[in-house]
Amino acid sequence: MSKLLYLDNAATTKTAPEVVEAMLPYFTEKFGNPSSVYSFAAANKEVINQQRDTIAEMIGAKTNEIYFTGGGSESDNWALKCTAEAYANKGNHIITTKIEHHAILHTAEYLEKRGFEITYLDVDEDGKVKLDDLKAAIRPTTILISVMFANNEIGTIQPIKEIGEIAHEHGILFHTDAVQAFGQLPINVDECHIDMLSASGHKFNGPKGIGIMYIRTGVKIRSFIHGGAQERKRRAGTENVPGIVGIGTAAKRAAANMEERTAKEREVRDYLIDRVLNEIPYCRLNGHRTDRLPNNANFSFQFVEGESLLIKLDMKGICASSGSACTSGSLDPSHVLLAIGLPHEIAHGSLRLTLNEEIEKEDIDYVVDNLKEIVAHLREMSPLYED
Amino acid sequence: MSKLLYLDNAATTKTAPEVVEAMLPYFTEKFGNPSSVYSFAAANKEVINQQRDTIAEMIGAKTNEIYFTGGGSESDNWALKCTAEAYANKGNHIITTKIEHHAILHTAEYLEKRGFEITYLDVDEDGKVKLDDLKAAIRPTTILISVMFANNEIGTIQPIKEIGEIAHEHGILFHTDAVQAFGQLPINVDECHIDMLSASGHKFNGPKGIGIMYIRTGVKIRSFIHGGAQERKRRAGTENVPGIVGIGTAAKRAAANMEERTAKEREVRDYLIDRVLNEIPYCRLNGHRTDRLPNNANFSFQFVEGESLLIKLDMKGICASSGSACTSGSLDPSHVLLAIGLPHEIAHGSLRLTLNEEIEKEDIDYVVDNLKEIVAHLREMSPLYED
Amino acid sequence: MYSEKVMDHFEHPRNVGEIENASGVGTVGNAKCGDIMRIYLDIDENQIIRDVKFKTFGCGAAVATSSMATEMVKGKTIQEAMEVTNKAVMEALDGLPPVKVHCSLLAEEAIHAALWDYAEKHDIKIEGLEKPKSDIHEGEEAEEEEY
Amino acid sequence: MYSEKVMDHFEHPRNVGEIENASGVGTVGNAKCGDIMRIYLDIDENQIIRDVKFKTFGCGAAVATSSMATEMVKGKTIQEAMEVTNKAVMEALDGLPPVKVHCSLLAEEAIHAALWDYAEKHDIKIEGLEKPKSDIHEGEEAEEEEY
Ligand SMILES: Cc1ncc(COP(=O)(O)O)c(C=O)c1O
Ligand SMILES: Cc1ncc(COP(=O)(O)O)c(C=O)c1O
Ligand code: FES
Ligand code: FES
Repeated sequence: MSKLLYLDNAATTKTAPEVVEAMLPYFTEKFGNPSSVYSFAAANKEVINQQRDTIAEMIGAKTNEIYFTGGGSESDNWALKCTAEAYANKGNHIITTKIEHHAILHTAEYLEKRGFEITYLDVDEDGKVKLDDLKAAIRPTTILISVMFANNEIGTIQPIKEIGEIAHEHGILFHTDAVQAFGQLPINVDECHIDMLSASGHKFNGPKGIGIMYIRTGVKIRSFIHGGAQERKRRAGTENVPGIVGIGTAAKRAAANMEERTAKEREVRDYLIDRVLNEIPYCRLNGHRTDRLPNNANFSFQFVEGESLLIKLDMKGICASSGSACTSGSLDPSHVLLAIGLPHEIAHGSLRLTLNEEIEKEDIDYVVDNLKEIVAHLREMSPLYED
Repeated sequence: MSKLLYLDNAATTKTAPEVVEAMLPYFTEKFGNPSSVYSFAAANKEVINQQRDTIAEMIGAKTNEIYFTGGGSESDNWALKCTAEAYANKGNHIITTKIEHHAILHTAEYLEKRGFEITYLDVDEDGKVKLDDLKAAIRPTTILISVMFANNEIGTIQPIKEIGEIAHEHGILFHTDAVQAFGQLPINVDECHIDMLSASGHKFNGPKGIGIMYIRTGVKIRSFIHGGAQERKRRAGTENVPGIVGIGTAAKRAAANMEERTAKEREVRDYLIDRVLNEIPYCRLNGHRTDRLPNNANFSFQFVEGESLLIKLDMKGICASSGSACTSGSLDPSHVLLAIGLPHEIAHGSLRLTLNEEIEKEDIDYVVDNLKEIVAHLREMSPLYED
Repeated sequence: MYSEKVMDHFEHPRNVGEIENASGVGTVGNAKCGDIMRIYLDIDENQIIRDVKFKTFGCGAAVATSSMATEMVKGKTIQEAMEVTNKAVMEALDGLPPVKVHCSLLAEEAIHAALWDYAEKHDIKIEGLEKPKSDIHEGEEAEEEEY
Repeated sequence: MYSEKVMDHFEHPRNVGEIENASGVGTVGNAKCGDIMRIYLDIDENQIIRDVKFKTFGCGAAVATSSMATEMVKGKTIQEAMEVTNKAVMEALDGLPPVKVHCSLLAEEAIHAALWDYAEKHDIKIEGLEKPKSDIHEGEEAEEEEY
């Protein structure tokens, strides 16, 4: 296949060449264990803290409030399970939403089996949490509110500041899964009263297998992974120095060009959205029209099944994803699309296109032209479609 | 510093250049998320399974019994916590040893706080588990025996096969922390009746931040990290493709030259041990003389404190480690050295030198010559030493 | 994830379409994934399947198995068509990923449903054919839950 | 992890050794880490510390603080020596890592213990000096447990 248009940057991103460049010396030269006494390795401790600095600064946190984990899922598990554990004497109720990533939802379900009570908030048709619902859900036993910063499927950005304020007023801890938002949107943990935050390197041109956890000073959660004294005794395991250098370098890079990058993405995204909505019938945009991730477009095409659509796009060199996630081991239609009120068979025909800064309008033209044909072709094959 | 002799390969190893080479394409070219439908990324699923194959073959396991984690500590946490959880209805007793890595010990302590009963077996003066003690410790409620394959400090190899047989006869699950043994010693999970096994990439010239967990078919433990459907729904999180390729390549490499590599290491190690014991007074070798990791030597020098020794060695370009671990956040002397019966102040003066295949006898001469001087110098400064 | 044969049938599906005044039509839905398939049969007086068409709202495996299944029953007698099981179709396609085994059931069941429709219309009984369920639930499948 | 000054004093420790017939000798052990330090003082009739020597079984920070502390009390009066706190020594060394703060207490306490020994031998009272404990336990320290 000659052409390759990668439009699945919400699934993962290319590690930026300068990020790889920055990581390389830490594999074969400065490979020492940062906990060592000898200077060759101990210098890596300093290097790690520099990355912590970069990340702390980006979100208005203090250096020692940043911890490195093995990814976004680990951060999410840590936040939920260890808060539940540490604050169990205060209460057993946790509030989250129906549209969280599975790293939150399945962890919450796990906690339910262990005696915790979870409220899964509904969202409106744009995918936003309703603040009144949130307030009404709060109980004296509520110990944690966990609401994602922005949704990975439909891109909707939550009213995080308002949610943080409500949590703060009630003295409830507030965690946000910012895996999709980090590096794409400005985040300030103080302004938004965020107590814990998850992020994942590979979503912003950093490496896979490395994540971030912000924990506000004073939050008393303990280790999720027990063992050595790394990460101020809160996350055991020999530090993944190349990974940490990679995520730090990627964070710095994302922060540096955030404004211009996302401005361009927004423009190209809006061009994509307009063309698709204008030119393909029986089609809708999922997620909020403006309060959405700069690089996210998510459509539903009636009478069309998602996987078939993806394979056809793949044949044209277009990498995209669907809410149906047939192949990732689950056949259920996206819980997010169902939560915003889509019927089963429409949720099935959804398409997520997530851009990066390199995608131009000409690329979008190529995508839309092909998409039109493919959708028409699949509809012809569909027993649901009567033209 | 011109000379650099890295003799701390038990702490971490250099990532082999060919391992980095193998990883590189997966950062910037084949960076796709393996769960994706499009061919560009879906091919990575196959790549991951090839690594699983390599590792499975090395330890006599089946491909789908191999899982990838974020490191040795995560594997250890998973094995203990999730076995405890899954088999709690069978019993609440776990047997381990006093000389495990903290990733096991601190996890066991955590479980103790949550109602599990843990027996920490003593070891003999060589650091070996006494099989009679093990048998005597077994209760009707014992659900797990976790004994490390080989010790990270003193290098002693445990009678794993005999322990496995005992576990098997009693219908008790057997986990072994093989983080130090994997790639250094032949391992066969069937012969040794191993049900679960932990390993960590960076200990055998693979990358940091990636680990292995072997789980025998039929062992019913669930996810430690909940979320997406990766790793047959048992370990969530976007697969760390470069890390997995790295650990697979490193495993293949370690398996390929294991015999000749360890034969050379053993010879050089024995040369080191002989010279030190012969030429430095008030000195002892810790760990079993022959049943020890091929690259491990561990000495105690009376009247000498470990950190000072390490800094002096560092000044000569020699990277080594001590049991005292002053700098890794804990000031206690090594629990392993105390467990083999060393008094506090002698445990304090221990030195671990762990070789790799590149270390030659001339290097050892340089080390021993310097060591003699340094030990003499520190003893002169010591209030405990009356010459 | 799919074999070359599957991809070929997905890319160039055989027998897509409808048959007007078909001898039998069957529509089934898969409760597992929500996908839907409809089969049209044109059966002559010798009970030979002269023509067959399908429409499918479903994944790649569903499209490919529809295509292959229709190829396999075309020109066959009803009794021969009854032997075109989902297993046979999968084999003809060089296999399917475990998570996609259920998709191949759609094709089998859709053919059965169309045959049932034909039998009812002509008031005959086809040996081995049971009344189709509108939704397919299947028992065992290579679920990865059993470790 | 250590400042250049610490490394300098560790590499070239000043005043290592013993003083025969010292005016005062103090030995203290650190309960936290098991390390031990001994200070020898030679004090003249004007209560001026004419000479000072030390021996230390301890980490890099312990050696460096011993060295620096002995430098700081040498030539001083007893009262001046009393002002050489572990804080002052740490500052003179351009700081210590948090986990090493306790090491600097060894030096302070060893000097106090030697002064106490001197005071007992000469039957005098030194203002502000308390009977030394043989083991130092300290209260607050930059423990990383408080997040
Ligand atoms: C025996 C043993 N177990 C577990 C670990 C933990 O592995 P990691 O630091 O890669 O998480 C180590 C090394 O640190 C080890 O030596
Ligand atoms: C919103 C959100 N949370 C959590 C995760 C999990 O991150 P990771 O796969 O890096 O563990 C993802 C991505 O997969 C995500 O999009
Ligand atoms: S997933 Fe529905 S038919 Fe294949
Ligand atoms: S660690 Fe013991 S004196 Fe520093």
